[in-house]
Order: sequence, then structure tokens, then C-alpha cells
Amino acid sequence: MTVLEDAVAAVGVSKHFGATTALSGVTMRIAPGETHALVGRNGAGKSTLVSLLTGLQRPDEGEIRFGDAWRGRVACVFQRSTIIPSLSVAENLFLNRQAGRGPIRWGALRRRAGELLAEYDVGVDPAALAGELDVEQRQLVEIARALSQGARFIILDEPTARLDGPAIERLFARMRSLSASGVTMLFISHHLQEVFAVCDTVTVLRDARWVLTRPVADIGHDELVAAMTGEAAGLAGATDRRPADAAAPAVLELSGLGLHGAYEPLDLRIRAGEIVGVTGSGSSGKVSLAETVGGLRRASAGTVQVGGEPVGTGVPAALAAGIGLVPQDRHREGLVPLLSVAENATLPIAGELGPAGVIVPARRRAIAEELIRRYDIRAEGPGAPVASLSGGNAQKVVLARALSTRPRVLVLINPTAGVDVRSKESLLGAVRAAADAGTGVLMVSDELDDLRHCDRVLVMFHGRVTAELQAGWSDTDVVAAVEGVSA
Amino acid sequence: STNDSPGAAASGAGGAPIAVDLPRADSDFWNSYAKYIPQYAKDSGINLMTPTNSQNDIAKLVANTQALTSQGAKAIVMAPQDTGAIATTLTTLEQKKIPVVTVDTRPDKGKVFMVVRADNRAYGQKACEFLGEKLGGKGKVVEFQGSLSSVNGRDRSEAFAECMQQKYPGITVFAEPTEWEGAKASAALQTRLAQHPDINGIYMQAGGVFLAPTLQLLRSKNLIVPPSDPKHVFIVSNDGIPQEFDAIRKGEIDATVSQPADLYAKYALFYAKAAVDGKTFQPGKTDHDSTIVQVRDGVLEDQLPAPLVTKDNVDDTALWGNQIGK
Amino acid sequence: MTTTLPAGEMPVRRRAVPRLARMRDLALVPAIVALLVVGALIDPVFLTRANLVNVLQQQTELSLLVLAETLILIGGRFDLSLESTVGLAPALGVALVIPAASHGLGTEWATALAVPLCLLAGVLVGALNGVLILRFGLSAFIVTLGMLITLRGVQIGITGGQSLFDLPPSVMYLGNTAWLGLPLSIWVCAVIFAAGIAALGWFRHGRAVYAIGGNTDAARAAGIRTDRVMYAVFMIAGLLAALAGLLMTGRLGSIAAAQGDGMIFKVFAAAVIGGVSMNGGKGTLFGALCGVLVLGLVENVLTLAGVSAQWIQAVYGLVILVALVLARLTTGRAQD
Amino acid sequence: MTTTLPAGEMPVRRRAVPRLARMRDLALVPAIVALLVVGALIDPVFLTRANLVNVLQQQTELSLLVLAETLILIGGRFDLSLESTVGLAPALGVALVIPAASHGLGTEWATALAVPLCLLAGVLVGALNGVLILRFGLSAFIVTLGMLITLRGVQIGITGGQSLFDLPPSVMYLGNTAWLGLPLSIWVCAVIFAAGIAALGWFRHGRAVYAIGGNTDAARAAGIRTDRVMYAVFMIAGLLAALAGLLMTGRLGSIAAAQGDGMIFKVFAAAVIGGVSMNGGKGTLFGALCGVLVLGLVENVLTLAGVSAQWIQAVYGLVILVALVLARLTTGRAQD
Ligand SMILES: Nc1ncnc2c1ncn2[C@@H]1O[C@H](COP(=O)(O)OP(=O)(O)OP(=O)(O)O)[C@@H](O)[C@H]1O
Ligand SMILES: Nc1ncnc2c1ncn2[C@@H]1O[C@H](COP(=O)(O)OP(=O)(O)OP(=O)(O)O)[C@@H](O)[C@H]1O
Ligand SMILES: [Mg+2]
Ligand SMILES: [Mg+2]
Repeated sequence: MTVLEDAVAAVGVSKHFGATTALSGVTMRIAPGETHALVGRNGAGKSTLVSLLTGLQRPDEGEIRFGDAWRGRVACVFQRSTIIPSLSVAENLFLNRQAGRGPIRWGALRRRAGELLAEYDVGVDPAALAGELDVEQRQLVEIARALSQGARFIILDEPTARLDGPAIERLFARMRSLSASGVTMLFISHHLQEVFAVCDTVTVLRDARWVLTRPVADIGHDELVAAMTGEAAGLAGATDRRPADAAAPAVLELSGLGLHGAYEPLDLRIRAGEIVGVTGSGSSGKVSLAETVGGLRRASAGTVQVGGEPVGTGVPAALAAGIGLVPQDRHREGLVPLLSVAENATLPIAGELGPAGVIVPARRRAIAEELIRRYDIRAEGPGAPVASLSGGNAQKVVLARALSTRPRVLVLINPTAGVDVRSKESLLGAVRAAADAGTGVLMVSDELDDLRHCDRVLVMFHGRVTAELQAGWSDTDVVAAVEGVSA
Repeated sequence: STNDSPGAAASGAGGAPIAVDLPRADSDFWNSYAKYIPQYAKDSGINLMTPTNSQNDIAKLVANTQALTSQGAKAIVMAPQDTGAIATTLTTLEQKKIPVVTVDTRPDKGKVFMVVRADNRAYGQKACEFLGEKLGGKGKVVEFQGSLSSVNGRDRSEAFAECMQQKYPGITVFAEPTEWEGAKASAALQTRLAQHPDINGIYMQAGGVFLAPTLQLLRSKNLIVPPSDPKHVFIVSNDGIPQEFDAIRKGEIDATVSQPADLYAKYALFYAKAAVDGKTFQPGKTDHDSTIVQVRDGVLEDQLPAPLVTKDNVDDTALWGNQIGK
Repeated sequence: MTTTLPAGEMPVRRRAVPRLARMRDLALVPAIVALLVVGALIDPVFLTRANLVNVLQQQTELSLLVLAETLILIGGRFDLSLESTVGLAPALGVALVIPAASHGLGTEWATALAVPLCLLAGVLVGALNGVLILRFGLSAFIVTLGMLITLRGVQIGITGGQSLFDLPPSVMYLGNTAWLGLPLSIWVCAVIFAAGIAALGWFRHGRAVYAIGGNTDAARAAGIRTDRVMYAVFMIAGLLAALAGLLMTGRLGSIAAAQGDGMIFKVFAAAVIGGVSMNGGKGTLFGALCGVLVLGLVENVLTLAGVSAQWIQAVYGLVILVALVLARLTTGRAQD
Repeated sequence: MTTTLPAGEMPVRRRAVPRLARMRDLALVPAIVALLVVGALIDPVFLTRANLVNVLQQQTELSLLVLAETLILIGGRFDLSLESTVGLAPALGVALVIPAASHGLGTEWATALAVPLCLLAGVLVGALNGVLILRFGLSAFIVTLGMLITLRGVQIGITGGQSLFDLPPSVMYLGNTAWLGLPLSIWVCAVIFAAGIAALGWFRHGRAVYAIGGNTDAARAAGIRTDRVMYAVFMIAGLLAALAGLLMTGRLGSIAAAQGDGMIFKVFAAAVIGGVSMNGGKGTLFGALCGVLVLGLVENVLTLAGVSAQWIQAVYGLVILVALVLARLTTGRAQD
């Protein structure tokens, strides 16, 4: 018989972590040469399946089968960074294959690394320490590493979550040419249009179980979302937002606020109920701006005022003034992994949970349950450690934490990074609800989907605000402004 | 000349520089010894180099010895607390023709000019006989041993055990390993007293570390009573520091073996100078109430007297513990 | 407009975790029970009130140090110098008030100042550690290792290596008094542990220590003044070490130049056996206290059993290793 | 649906860092030069060949331990038990071959076996640590702390606390021979360090240790057999500790029950002053070696300067602290 052998197959695999079932009897077959998408909501088990396929973990039940020619020819871009910060970029690129039996020739290695990086348009010195790279550069290094391994099967777990448009386009171009040369790929993303753009087949996981596997051409966007969420309802659009009251008083006023080396002094007023987006290319200074307002950085010039009162420096002062912050990186600044959902969500309001610094557990629990309900956090309860949550749900805890103080100003940095479609919707819904209740929102984001919820969008370029777009902008306006080309 | 090197202290005396290494800085006994050294050096016109301290660490002792030799020491006084590990150093020093006087301990191997030491076996023996007699040959005795790796501690323990076994088989001995730590001794005694409330004798191998903890514990158990009281616990200590004498005077302990810190310092320097001057000694009685014995080929030992101090002789001004601070 | 998602058929996939967490806390209870049984079999004296009180009293100083170290470890830092503070703080306090003839410094301040001075010395050492670690960004391990050596050296320097015997009664009081038939030091420890457990479990500043140890950046972003809290933790730890030094001084009746020497190893052993993580953010005072009890009981049982001096250390070490492996197997979690 | 924004060209935002990294390596060189100058001013003897050779020889054992510890630290683990292996391994090797009358175990195996047995003992201890840490998932700190106590206890147990001094010549050879006027132990260390620096700098398995210490999961994902590499590291470390024990035995002419006692603190001090991180993945053998030299020179200078016995420990500790602060200021990086 000439049955085409699977390149890789997971057959009836289950995986448990303690009491958590991450995968339950999932079967997925990947044919040679295809580009296979794997989608599902946060916590559906996608990354777990990847760790089984790459052999990092063993299934509790079922097995992973490789076609004869495929074993040992797998490369992977993991969702969690596998960059080793204390080693150079060159060494990270060629980790464990720096040399054959003999000694490593560092000069040659750096040259090879330089060539590889140039091929992917990554402007990084191969001799630099990987720890000095920013998130996006790290991601590009990881992708370059995986694609350069001469592997016949490549797994990409949310490779685009931390890339901007051109980088994504370059990645797709590279994927298409690899696909043309017969390389098999498994692609994971929360951006469904990317699935439609590069994949042949799609598998949907929901709640640790397999739901469907279908050629991409045979499935529509809404049908895919329905399969992921288990419900037929379509997604609510972002259009039906009533514009903010033009007469509302300003809650946040930045006058001459500047941070040397990051962005030039600027003025900005945000009214109660207004959502102001800020976008820009890498190193435009947008994140630094948000972090200054949130109290994480000390401005080198200018003042921040909330409701007319000047705000001191530091997070405690910002919190006291009524500024809530969703920081850029939930792993670094967002969450204390070992503590419970309840505790993480109530960290800034710990002083209000009882008299004289006492924390009354019942009150904390009640508040946390309310937050969990309001922001639709999927956790087994307020007492579950945050480390056991999937990425999207963890992000919602960070938002809940920022909103727990009922802030007058909410500062968000890339709030929906790595969050599935439905969770994204509920996250942004929560932000809008807060705005509707009179909070002024400053939202820094690279995603047009996020920005569509804004009343106006500022575009920054090399530390300056170069454009201000009122609601009703078109995608091309933003793209042009971001690239520094006048539209 | 080495005299202009800062290593040679300006003691005003000429002559060959003599070096002293102190074994540790955290014990009362050795600190007293350290105080006597410059005093006797001055008295006998010795060119004393600044003493080094090896902090109870044999590796430091070896390093110090090397440094002192390069600084021009012509004789070295040391007190190796680890008597095995000094062997190679002694060989090296012998090759360099630098005589060595060891104090308190006798190296297991290698040649030294003289060992200045009291007989530690005699300490154990004296303590055993005192307790045996006071207890009338029966009872229960707790012995705070030093550390197994210390030769002095081992000598005291062995002699005490042998004597008890042969002369007073009616006495039960609880030997407690303490690593010379007061806290360990206190805990062991507390446990032992709970187990055997009728303990009536204690032998502590070092008064400096065990005296205060023992008394403190007995006091809290109301066990410090005059010898006439049947509950009295007879205590023999070892070292002869002023605090032990005070305790004897107050009737808190009954005896101690006075380990002669002053004589250690005096005769160590005496023999070091004699060695530099080319003098030699023979086994036999000395002019200072002691005996030189040949412990093995090439090693002479001057065994200084170590008197047992009780209420009867505690005020003897000849005891070093009574001279200190006067 | 907010669209709240219907819960769908999201099954509750996890069993409650707190039970597990609490189990970790209780992991040593079987070991303690086992030790009690073994002790009782070895010698009937073991289970007497007097003996058990002795065990407790002997562990009071260690337990205070373990409490101090646990606070610091939960905060994600490290302090090796506590054992030197146990000696230096009382020695300094005493040396400043006694006459030079008794090896004092000659200042002869009022005797009543000895205890406050001792506690102050502890706080200052903690503050100094804090400055070097938090302010200068030095590695906690190596800073406190340097401190360990320096402080012991200072103690030897100011006392000339002599034990201090002439102690004012106030210094002896804490470690040498009994209330209602129990040594005062046990009462003191009990109160401090109760306060510590309450603070770490139900007070904002206590929970902040967990947050800092778990993720300092996140704690800072949530408005916790991380440096201030850690300064406080280091100073409280120094204070507790000084207090432990006072208890020990009272119990032993003198301050040896080596007081506290070598305790730090036991402190870490007790804390880690008791489930406190070396990586910060994890552990409880109750667990740490169980660790202290296990070590104390092991020592007591070995003494009562009359294990030969030659082998006692090997047996002690082995028992610790076995306790670790058992704690690992009962909680089923990797330690760190 | 979601459209991500394009970004302009990605500028190279940061300067090449290796220069800094290399500077970190050389951070101690000024301190070493300063010590040499100070030493020369204090005593002309200091710069004599004999004195410097002495300093080097005295540091050989420490340097081997530091090498071993550095390997383990780079791999992100911890080993406190090395100092006990320094005593136990030679003691065991010797006790198995000498007659019972010299405190042997009575087995009296062939004398030639002493050295191989000693090294084997070191390897086995390393393997045992590896099993407990890697296999059972116990905390490295606490396992090796337990080992530290247990191994020392075993040594005291088998030797009854006595020093062994009837040593076969083979055991003495390494620590007690000179080649071309330099002690053999210096040659041995030089060769081993050269090999270690080459392995860690230019060979795949050496680099794998850095990768494991930097991020174990990432290393595993890159196909490195992380457990296997770490087992090898633990066993090599045990072997090096046993070798250090042999050097020390030869140098001192006997094996004391306390051989190696207290060295581990110095080992860590040297490694961390030398820039090795306690968090894994960072540090070089060259830096660690500089750390060893600094400690050795400080001790030598303090001895030659005749610092009073009363204050020498305090001064020594202070010098370490100052060295740390200076290393921090010259490299400008926080230590960990
Ligand atoms: N090491 C682990 N320990 C405990 N639970 C885990 C572990 N890894 C994953 N989980 C749990 O298993 C489930 C599946 O996680 P997984 O990371 O595979 O989700 P995912 O589909 O990749 O989600 P996301 O889109 O957010 O990346 C989640 O509930 C997660 O919390
Ligand atoms: N405290 C600071 N001191 C000096 N330079 C800084 C500081 N903070 C940020 N920068 C620099 O300022 C520029 C803007 O940084 P920022 O992170 O705000 O940009 P961004 O637009 O968010 O970029 P990206 O999208 O890559 O995160 C960068 O070149 C960054 O390296
Ligand atoms: Mg995932
Ligand atoms: Mg940024």
C-alpha cells in the first residue's frame, strides 16, 4: 500500500500536571510537507502538546510517533523564551552545535551567526550578550535558530506574539519558502488571520480535548472561533462605542513630561472616560512614556497631574494618586507566580482588606471572587496559584490587579499580548467598562485591534509624538504614521 | 640583617629573632599565654618577632611558619592543635636548621627541640582520683570531653576512663562529646540530669568553655549546694583560669587542674633561646620542679607540674590564675 | 461595551490546591511523631515533661535564628551573618557597661543599657547588611559571609578573645528565668513565633515579604516599597539574632568568643527541612518551627541513646538526609 | 481581524557587550597588583621567590576546590560537601590499605591502591550528591549540607577522630614533591586549570554547563543531556576535591580528622569575589583563580604585616568586604 506515512503523530495523548489536566486523549496527525495550525483558547493545551512533540515532556497516556525519517529532525520556537541571557547571541544561535568534536572556533562562529542574522534582518551584534536584547530581538533570534537547524519539522509556538508587522511578513515569507522546499510546520497563533494566511490545515483544541482538524480552506473565521470557544455566537465588533464626553474634565495631564534618552518632553490631556491609544515602532519611547506615568520610571523633566493634583514619583505615589498600571511583561512585573490569584489581584489594595494592616481572608476572598467573575478569569478558585493559570488568564489577573484600586487613570502596556480572541474581547471589554465609568485610559499597543477601541491614537516616532489620529482612522493611516512617513 | 624588618618587633633586645605562633585567639587559656609571651621575652632579653596566630587552622599554621621563616626567624615556638598534620612542616624546618619548640601538644611525627607540656594524662588521672575519693567509689559522673580530634582531649578522656574503670568500677561515667562547645555541654548535661537526677559528679575538660554554662544550669536546678548536702554535685574542672578559682572559693566547684599558662610561655621561650644558643638537654629532673622525658627518639618533653587546685590551696599566689591582672 | 463570556462548559479541572500547600506545612509532623515514638522506646525518660521542656529550651535560640532566616529567605535574600550577631551583640552590649578589668571596653556605661545596646547592635548589623545588599547591589551570600567573618573578628577584637563572665543581671534575666514552671525563653519564643505567624499570614507587610521574594519587580509594580520592607526584614532579623544571643548568654552564664559559632548551618538545615525555599517566596514559620523541633529531637534522642562519640556526627548527618528524602516523598514536590 | 503594525528599520541599539564581560574577568587584577605593591612595601621578604612560591603552594588545594565549586555554580547548582571530601577521600583511601594498628580499617589492601581509592571515593561522593539532587529533586544546598556533616562524621567514625600519619609514599608524592624547583602541586593545579579553562571556553561540553546554568529548560530544548552533564560535573568536582585532599595530605604529612574543615566558606568567597554568580550560568575559571589569589595574598600580607592576633580576623573580613565593594564598583554590575 502506498499510504502516506505521517511525519509526526500524537496518538491519544494525555498529560496531567498534578490535579490539572492539560491534555486529554488528543490525537493529531501531521502529514509530511503541510503547514499545520494549532489553535485554541488560552490554556487549551497547545504548548503542552508542543512539549510532548519535542520530547521535553513525556505523555502520561498515548504516544508520540515519528515517521522514520523525522525523528531527531525537529526544531522548535517555544512560547517561553529559550534564550540563555548569559551567553552571546552567536552561541545561543548555535547552542550545542557550536563545533563538532574539536574546539570551538569563536571567530568563525560569530561570522556564521552574523550571516544568519543578516538573512533574517536582525540588527544585532552576534557578540552581544543575549540578555541585553529586547523581547522582539530575542524572538527573532529564536526563530532564526529554529529555521537554521536544517530540520524537516519545525514547530512555532506563538512566534508572532512579540513581532511587529514587517518582521511577521518576513517570517511568513520564510515559512512559505521552507514549505515549498518540503519542510513540515506546526504553527500556533492567537491571530486567526495568520492561520488563514500561511497554514494548510488547522486543528482546534478546547479544554484539553481535540475538537476538529480541517483544511483551512474549508473553514470560515466564525466557525473556527466557534470551535475554539464551544459556542456559536460571533464576536462583538469594536465599533459601537459611544465617543467620550468632550466636556468631561481632564483626569490625567502631562506637562512637558520627558525622559532623557527615551522620549522628548510632551504634553497630553486625557479626559474622564476617554481611551487614548499610543503606538509606534520599536524604541519609539511609547513604553517608557507609559512606565513614567505608571510610576515605574522617574521622569527627567515635566510633571504628571491627576485631577489637577501633581503626582510624586514611584509606584506608591502613582497608586495613591489613582493611577493603575498594567505593565509590559506579566512574567517580569505583572505577577508573583507562587501567590494565589486572590493575593495577586489584591496586592495594591492590601491595606484596605482589614483594619491596621490586617488582611481579613474572607474579605480578600470576596473581593477576589468578584474580580474573577467580573473579568472572567478561568481559575479553579481565588486560592489557585497564579503560576497554574494559562497566559491569557494570567494577563486578566494583571488587569484585575490594576483595576482593583478603582483607578481614575488606567495605564495599559500591550494588554492583550498572547491572549486568545475571546479573552482579548473580554479584557478590552473590561477596559471599556472602566472608561465608561469615568476612568481615563492610556493604552500603549502595537495591535490595531486594541487601538480600535480608542477615542484617539497618538503615534510616536523616535521619542516624539508625530501624529494624532481621531477615531475613524484607517489602517493605512496608522501604518504610515508609525513608519514615519506622512500619510 | 633581619632586624630592620618590621616583622621583628622592637623589643629593644638584640640577638637572633625568635618567632611565636599562637594557636587561637578565642580561648581564655591561650589568651593568657599570649599575654605572658612578650612579658617573658622582655625579661630574658629575647628578640621576639610579632607573634602570629593560626586560628586553630593547621593550614594557617603552615603558612605562618613559612612567612616567619622567610622573615628570618631563627627558632619557632608553636602549639599545633593538630599534632599529625604538622609533620611535613617540621621536616622542612629541620632541613632549614630552625629549631622548634612545641607548647601544649606533642607532634605525632618529626623532630622538635623540646616539647613544653603538662601531662594531659595526669589531668584525667587527677580528676578521676579526686572525684572517686569524694564520691566514695560510687555514683554517676558526667564527663565533658573535648573534641575527638584533639590529642589533649583524647589523653584526658583516656586516662580518666582507665582510672575510673580500674579504681572506681562503682562509678558510672557518661562521656559527652562537646567539640569544646559550651552550648553542647549544657544541652548534654540538661538531658543527662533529666535521665539521671542523681548525678553527683562532673569532670569538665576545659573550664574556660564549660564552667559558666555548667554552673548556670546547676543553679537553675538548685543543685549548687555545699558538699555537706547529699545533693551536692562534685565538680572538677581543668585549666586554672581566675573564674575557676573564684568558683572554688565560693564553693561552686570543688577543684581544678591548673594548666600552667605562665610556665608554658616562660619555658617555651627559654628552650627556644637555648636552642639558638646551641645548648642541649638530657632527660632527667630539672631545676623547676619538672622532669624532662625522652618520649621517642629525638623528642624531649619537659613535663611541667600541673597542680590540682582545691579550696585548700586556691589562694596560692604562685598559681598563674592568681597572678593575672595583678 | 463589555461582553462577558458565558462560562461555557469549562469544567472545573483542578482539585483545590491549598490542601496540598497545607500538606507541605505538615510534612514534618510524621517525622516528629516518629521521633517521639523512637525516643520513648529508647528511654522512658524521653517523654517526661522535664526532658521535653529541656528540648524546647535548648532550641529557643536556634528557633529565633531560624525565624529570622526564614523571614529573609521568604523575602528572597540570604543572611549568613546571624550566627556572628548571636555572639557580637551581647558581647558589645556587655563590654560597653562592664569595667575594663572584666574585659570591658572601659566606657562603663549604665548597666541598665546592656540589653538595649545589645538589641541595637543587632539592628545596626541588619541595617548594614541591608545597605550593602540593597543599596550597593552586592550578592547577599557573599556580603553576609564577609560579615560573618568580620563580626566574629570584631568580637574577638573587643574582648581580646576572652569569655565575658561578669554579666549584669539584666543580661542574664531572659535566658535564666522561669515563669509558671516553664523557662521564660520558651514563652518569649512562643510569643514571637505567634506574632510572626500572624504577621506573615494576615498582615499586609508580612504578605509583602512573600510578594517580594516571589517576584520583586512585580511587587514593586504593585506599589510595595520593596527596599523599605527588606531593610525592615534585615533589621528585624538582626534584632532577633541579638535576642537569641541574650537568651543563650542567660542560659550559659557567659559570653564565649565563639558564641553562636557554627549555628548557621543548623539554621539553614532547619529552615529547609521545614519547607522554606532558598529561592524566595515560599515557606512558612510553622514549617520552619517543625524543622527546628526535628533537629532538636534528633539530638536529644541521640544523646539519650548514648550513640558513641565516634559515630554520633555521621548518624546525625544521615538522619538529616533521611528526613530530607522523607519530606520530599511525603510532599511529592521538588525542593529548592 | 488583528493586524499588527509594521515597524521601521530595527536600529542596533546596544554596544557590543563582550568587552564588559571580559572586564569583569579582569576586575580583580587591580586588586592583585595593589596587594603586591602593599606587600612589597610592608616587607621586602614579600616579593622573594620563596615567599611567592609559598603563597601559591598554600593555595593549591583551595584553588582545586574553587575550580570544582565554580563548575558546579556555573551549572546552577551548589556543593557544600567538597570540604568534607577533602578529608574523607584520602582518609578512606589510606585507611583501607594501612594496618589496623595505624588506625586502618584492617582490610590492608595493596598500598598502591590508596591513591585510586581516594579518587574513587571522591567520584562516588559526587555521584551520590548527583543522585540526591538530580534524581530525587532535593535542594542542592541542603543535601550537600547534610553530606558535609555526614561525610565528616564518617571520617571521624572510621578513624576514631585520630590523625592518620602512617601514609604510603604514593599518597604523599603529589603534595610533597618538587619539579624544576616548583612544588609539584603547583604544576598539577596549573595543568588542571588550563584544561578547565579550555574545556569551559572552547568545548561543547564545557559550554553546555553554562547553558544549563543559564536556563536548564532551554539547554534541554537544545538537545543537551542536562542531567548527564550535571552528573559528570558533580563527579568531576568530587574527584577534584579528592585530589585537593591528596595535595593537602602530602603537604601536611598526615590526614587530620578535621582536614578541610571550614574551607567551604573560603571556597565560596574566592569564587564569588572572582565574579562567579551564585545563580548559575555566569563566571569564569580565570576569575575564580584571581579570587583565590586575592585571598591568599591578603592572608600573606596580613601575616607579614604582623597584624595583632586579636584583630586579624576582623581585618581579614573587612578586606573581603572592601574587595567586594571595589569589584562591584569597577565592574559596575550588581552581583548575584
Ligand atoms: N508545568 C506545569 N505545571 C502545572 N500546570 C501546567 C504546567 N504547564 C501547563 N500547565 C497547565 O496546563 C494547561 C494547558 O497549558 P498550555 O500552556 O498547554 O496552554 P496553551 O494552550 O499553550 O495556552 P496559551 O495560549 O495561553 O499559551 C493550563 O491550564 C496550564 O495552566
Ligand atoms: N532609562 C533609560 N535611559 C536611557 N535610555 C532608555 C531608558 N529607557 C528606555 N531607553 C531607550 O529609549 C528608547 C525607547 O524605549 P521604549 O522601550 O519606550 O520604546 P518602545 O517604543 O516601547 O519600543 P519596543 O516596542 O521595542 O518596546 C529605547 O532606545 C530604549 O533603549
Ligand atoms: Mg501556550
Ligand atoms: Mg518597548
